[in-house]
Amino acid sequence: MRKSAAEPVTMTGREAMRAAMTEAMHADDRVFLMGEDVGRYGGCFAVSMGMLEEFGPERVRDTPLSESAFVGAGIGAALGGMRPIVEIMTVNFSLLALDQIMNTAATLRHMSGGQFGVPLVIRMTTGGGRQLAAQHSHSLDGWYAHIPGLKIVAPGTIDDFRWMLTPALADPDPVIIFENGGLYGASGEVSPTDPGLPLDRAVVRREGRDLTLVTFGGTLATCLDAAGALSERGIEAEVVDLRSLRPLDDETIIGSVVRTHRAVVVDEGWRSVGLSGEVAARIMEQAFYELDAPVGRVCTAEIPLPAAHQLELAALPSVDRIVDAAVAAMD
Amino acid sequence: MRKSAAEPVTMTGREAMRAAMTEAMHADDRVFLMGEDVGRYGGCFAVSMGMLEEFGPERVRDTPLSESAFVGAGIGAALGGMRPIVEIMTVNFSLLALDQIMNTAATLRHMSGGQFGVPLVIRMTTGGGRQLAAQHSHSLDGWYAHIPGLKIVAPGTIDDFRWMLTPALADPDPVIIFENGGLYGASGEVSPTDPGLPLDRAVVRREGRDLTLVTFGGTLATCLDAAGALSERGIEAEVVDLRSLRPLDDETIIGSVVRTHRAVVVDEGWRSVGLSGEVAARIMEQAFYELDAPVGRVCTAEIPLPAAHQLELAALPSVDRIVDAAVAAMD
Amino acid sequence: MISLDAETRRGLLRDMVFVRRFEERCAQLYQQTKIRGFLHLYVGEEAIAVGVSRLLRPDDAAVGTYREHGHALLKGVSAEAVMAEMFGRVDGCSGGRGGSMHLFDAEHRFYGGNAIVGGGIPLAIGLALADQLAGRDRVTACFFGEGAMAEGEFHESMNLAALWDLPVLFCCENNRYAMGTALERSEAETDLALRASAYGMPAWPVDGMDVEAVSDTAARAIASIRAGGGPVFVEFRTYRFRAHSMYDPELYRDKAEVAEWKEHDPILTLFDRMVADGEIESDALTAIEEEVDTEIERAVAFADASAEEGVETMLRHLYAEEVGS
Amino acid sequence: MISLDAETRRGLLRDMVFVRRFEERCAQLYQQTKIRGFLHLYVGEEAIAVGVSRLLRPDDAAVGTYREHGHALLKGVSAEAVMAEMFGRVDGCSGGRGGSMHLFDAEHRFYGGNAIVGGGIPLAIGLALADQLAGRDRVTACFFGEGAMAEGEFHESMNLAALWDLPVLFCCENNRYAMGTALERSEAETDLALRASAYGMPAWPVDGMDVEAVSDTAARAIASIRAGGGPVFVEFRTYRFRAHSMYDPELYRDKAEVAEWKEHDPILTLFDRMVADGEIESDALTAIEEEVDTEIERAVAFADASAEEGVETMLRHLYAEEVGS
Ligand SMILES: Cc1ncc(C[n+]2csc(CCOP(=O)(O)OP(=O)(O)O)c2C)c(N)n1
Ligand SMILES: Cc1ncc(C[n+]2csc(CCOP(=O)(O)OP(=O)(O)O)c2C)c(N)n1
Ligand SMILES: [Mg+2]
Ligand SMILES: [Mg+2]
Repeated sequence: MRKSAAEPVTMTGREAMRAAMTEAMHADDRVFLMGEDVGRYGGCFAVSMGMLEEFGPERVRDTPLSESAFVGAGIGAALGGMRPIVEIMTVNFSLLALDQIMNTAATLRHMSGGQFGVPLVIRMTTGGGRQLAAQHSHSLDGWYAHIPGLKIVAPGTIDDFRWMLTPALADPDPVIIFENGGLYGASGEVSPTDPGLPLDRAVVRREGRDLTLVTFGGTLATCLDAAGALSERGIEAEVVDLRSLRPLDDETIIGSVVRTHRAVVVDEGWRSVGLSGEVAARIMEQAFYELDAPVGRVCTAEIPLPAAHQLELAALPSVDRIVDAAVAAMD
Repeated sequence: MRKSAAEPVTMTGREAMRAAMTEAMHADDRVFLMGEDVGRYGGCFAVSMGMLEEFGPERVRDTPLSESAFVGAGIGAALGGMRPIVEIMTVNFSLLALDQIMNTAATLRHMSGGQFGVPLVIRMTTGGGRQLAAQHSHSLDGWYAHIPGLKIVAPGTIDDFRWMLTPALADPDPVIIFENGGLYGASGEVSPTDPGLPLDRAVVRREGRDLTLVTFGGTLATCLDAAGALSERGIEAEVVDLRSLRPLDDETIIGSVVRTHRAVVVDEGWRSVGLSGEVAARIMEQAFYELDAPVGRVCTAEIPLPAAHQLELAALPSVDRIVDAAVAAMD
Repeated sequence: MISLDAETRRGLLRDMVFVRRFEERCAQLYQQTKIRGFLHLYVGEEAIAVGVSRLLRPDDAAVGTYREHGHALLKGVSAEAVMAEMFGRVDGCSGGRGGSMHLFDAEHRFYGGNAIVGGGIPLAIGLALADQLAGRDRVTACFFGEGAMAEGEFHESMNLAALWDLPVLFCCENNRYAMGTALERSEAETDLALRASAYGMPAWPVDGMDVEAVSDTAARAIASIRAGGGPVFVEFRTYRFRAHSMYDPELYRDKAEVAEWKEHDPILTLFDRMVADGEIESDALTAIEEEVDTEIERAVAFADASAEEGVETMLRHLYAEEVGS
Repeated sequence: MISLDAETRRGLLRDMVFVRRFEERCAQLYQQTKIRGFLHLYVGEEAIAVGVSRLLRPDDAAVGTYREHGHALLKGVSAEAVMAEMFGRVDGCSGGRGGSMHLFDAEHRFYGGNAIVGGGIPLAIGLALADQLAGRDRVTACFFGEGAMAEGEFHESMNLAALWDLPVLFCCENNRYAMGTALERSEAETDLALRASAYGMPAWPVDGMDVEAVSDTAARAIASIRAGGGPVFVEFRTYRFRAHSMYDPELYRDKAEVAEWKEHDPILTLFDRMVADGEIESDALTAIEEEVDTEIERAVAFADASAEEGVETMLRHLYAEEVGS
């Protein structure tokens, strides 16, 4: 990975998140990393490789397989003045910790009348596409955004893998970062210094006048590819990268739809009662009379993801499915 | 509670569910009830009062405080040929069992290629309004409807408290019944014999030409009251009781909206990434050109419900808020 | 067991009476609908919170359950603030948002007030971890009922505490019932200290109806924890004199059993001992009760006079007012 | 320990060799990208599944983890069906939807194949509960790794099994690592049988590298369970010869330790004993390997020839085809 003060450097998502955590731990000794196999193993996806050697077992803390307790311990440590980064290997296992996340982390500040904040960052891998089957392929990022008291973000670029952790750790409330597994190995340009983008801001990744593709995380690249394919057909798609799922940046979403009058939401999560419905509903609520067509949705088929490659591919959002939905939204 | 073969009887939601479970256990000895304090205590909301005496501790089984294990045990018992009814005291505690519910009960049939079904019924109390505060007042009914492989139902009438269990137990797949705590003490008419209504069918509870109120469970009565208030203002609201949250009965919802051209979704759950957005999105997808106004949403304020009475009342959907939303949708 | 001096005993007696009268007043106020929601009383179990809390430093932390009024009061939260919270008023220790099950107080390091059985235990682990990482010699006292021991969160937390030598005092309040479920029907192994010791931490049972025994045990446990000896588990054997909550017909236990346990009332046990030791007059109890009652009535008056939060600020404190720390 | 006759020993030897060769072939096929996703090999631990499974009746149930190829094969699932599942083909034992981590077979009562650590344990509890309620004398064997013992689901399930006297054989495969986390870093009490006995059920450790010791222990445990004696926990002390999965650089353990354990290879241990007892020729192993290899190649050919499910039926089996039972 090239380094330089001036120009952007190229690195993988894995390297970017490691650089972000390493920087944070050097800058603030209240910050520590805790989770299953983050230390000696180097992280189940090698994200924290080498950090144990750099910071020692106290601050790069391997935990037993006890999702509920070590997430709860992260909440308690945050209450105790630390700035923990708790890694849950994958979102699939986070269900075991959901009581602590929803009933404690998300409620504490409000129900204590503002006395107790939980400055905790929880990182977890999300997404399918690697033939890991039903229990290892959930995309619950949007589903988590239902919970008041949490902030939910999902980096879709390597630059965000590198720089989203900073505002997340600076935030006095619990922030969950959903890291799409497919992006750990992907390379991208990273600004050498903190671009200072707010945690809750969506970003237009590609401009276009004909329709808006709203997406985030793992499907951002797919949408950009789809936008390229659409442009060959003369359809100029604007691509909005949500970045933050809770809160949602209505202003950026609506601002784009008001220009394009058409939208398709692309979400790797399941469709029913997911993020795609929420975004569609908000567009209708805030830009109904601007819409020339109903908001389209491209999501993962509503099944547990199968191991068989061809089935999984067919179940996930693809360039073809996005293009079809966009074309349908055009007439 | 009056009994008679011919005419309807009046009973409470509590009595209705007890009658349903009692009947089911007499009819099929594979059926048993398992959960915290369902036996000697009589159920935390007195729903199973007396059933221990009638069926004994094997079939009305008190469990330790181990939500994940006894829900998982229900799944296993279903695989083993039984027809368990597992009671989770309230939805708030079900988060502790969500791994078993989403990763096992919901996935097993599909990921085993159709070999293993899970004919399990899970009952849980849901809803707020009783000043039980942040950790005892969740309404996650709609949120659960995100999960493929589950069927989610929520009775809103005493008749459904009495008769929804029958098709739920007959269903070869896992069914979760969300029972709004406010309805246990409410009285209503119950048909003396099984009306045979399918589990997944929505029902129009009140007809009206001007707009459609889509709701379920605890807010059904509120919507009917609101419809009464609206009619005094000359607005005739149709009230659709979803009954089933997964699958959603699109046909009945859209059928109504196509007649009224306006809709407001009322959900005691939180708004963002909840059921209200899904229903609104489906209406847009399937009846966009029929809509005269954006679909409105009345939900619970996005905060953990406070103990203070006045705050909780203000946070929950009310007749006033529904009327305002309906009036707004009319112009 | 080192017996305590008359002065200390008098303090313990007064504290137990205070908690007892405070909660009995709460029960009345519940009937008068001044207090709503769930109300779980600690009557009969006061010796535990009293005996343990007196050995905690102000900078130590306490984590309780939904049966935590006594624990909050003894950790230093004022009776006014607790009563106002029960009333759901702005001057309550949680601003009226928490109610009976969610008493909080940052200043006195009282971390609740948790209505999820077992839910507070991982929190205690984290508080202790923060102290350990910061090199502070603080202790976190974690109170929970025996029913909580069946929960996965208890198990995972016990293992973490022992594995990492965390400064946690696990206070199991074994009142023999979890709502209507007797210990024998919720735990395969009913010797709870034995069960806890399997996590490799010191664990022993003690008579939770004898405040001096409680305090003696707590003293030894806390000293060892503060000295870096790692977590300790204590099973306090006690009994709930009243119903689980205000909605409990108590079908699961018979009156005789309750009456039998009332023979061991922690207040009378200590009082009789003090009388026998000639440390107090045999009619002194009424005087103490009257004294605490005036204080309690002040708290009730305070709560009654406290304002209700306006609905316009309902959304406040969902997130911090200004971001960046 | 009753030593087994030559015939039985030969069967055990062959089964272990079969599982070993089958999985080594899988590793090759993984390199050739015929098998994708996660692949967790059981190499070194075969004695456990082999020793336990031979004592299970066809109507007994088995629940495994994501390291369950051996368990599936020994419960009676055909090598063809398992290999086709690894390939993700329609003739796989899960129709190709489950893959390596989700082998299922209703006919042989093999309940998976669970990729959530500890997730299968409550399932075993329920299967056993169904048998108990129906008055059947069936046993459910539940396999899991030592790492799973830190999970709340393990704890809750152990308590339920002991509390309700359920016919479950808890088979803890203690290979000393949970991915890269050594037992000492995941359990405060590393004597796992001791830990389990705290739930009030019989529990003991056994050498999991000696298939005869495994089988002897399993025989006693299963007999007691089937006779209504309630659950039994056995800690099988074993070792994983290969990486956790195909993506593991194995930074957490040194080669010497691995080499040391390979000295105790369960296959060679039994083979050498048989040679010493004059029950088998010292060159007989190659013959057995060749014999099983032909069977394995048949399975590979079968899997390779099996069709891929068409995407048009992808949604099938989310729910039962026709409702009503
Ligand atoms: C996870 C969870 N399950 C169930 C409940 C309902 N509930 C509240 S208190 C209680 C009994 C707890 O008993 P124990 O832990 O012994 O404490 P005690 O009430 O006896 O002080 C139950 C089951 C809950 N609040 N949380
Ligand atoms: C709940 C959960 N947490 C984490 C993981 C990731 N994971 C898969 S296997 C494994 C190690 C399990 O170790 P052990 O139980 O000892 O079984 P072994 O792999 O050694 O056979 C982990 C952490 C998971 N699958 N499920
Ligand atoms: Mg108790
Ligand atoms: Mg292991």
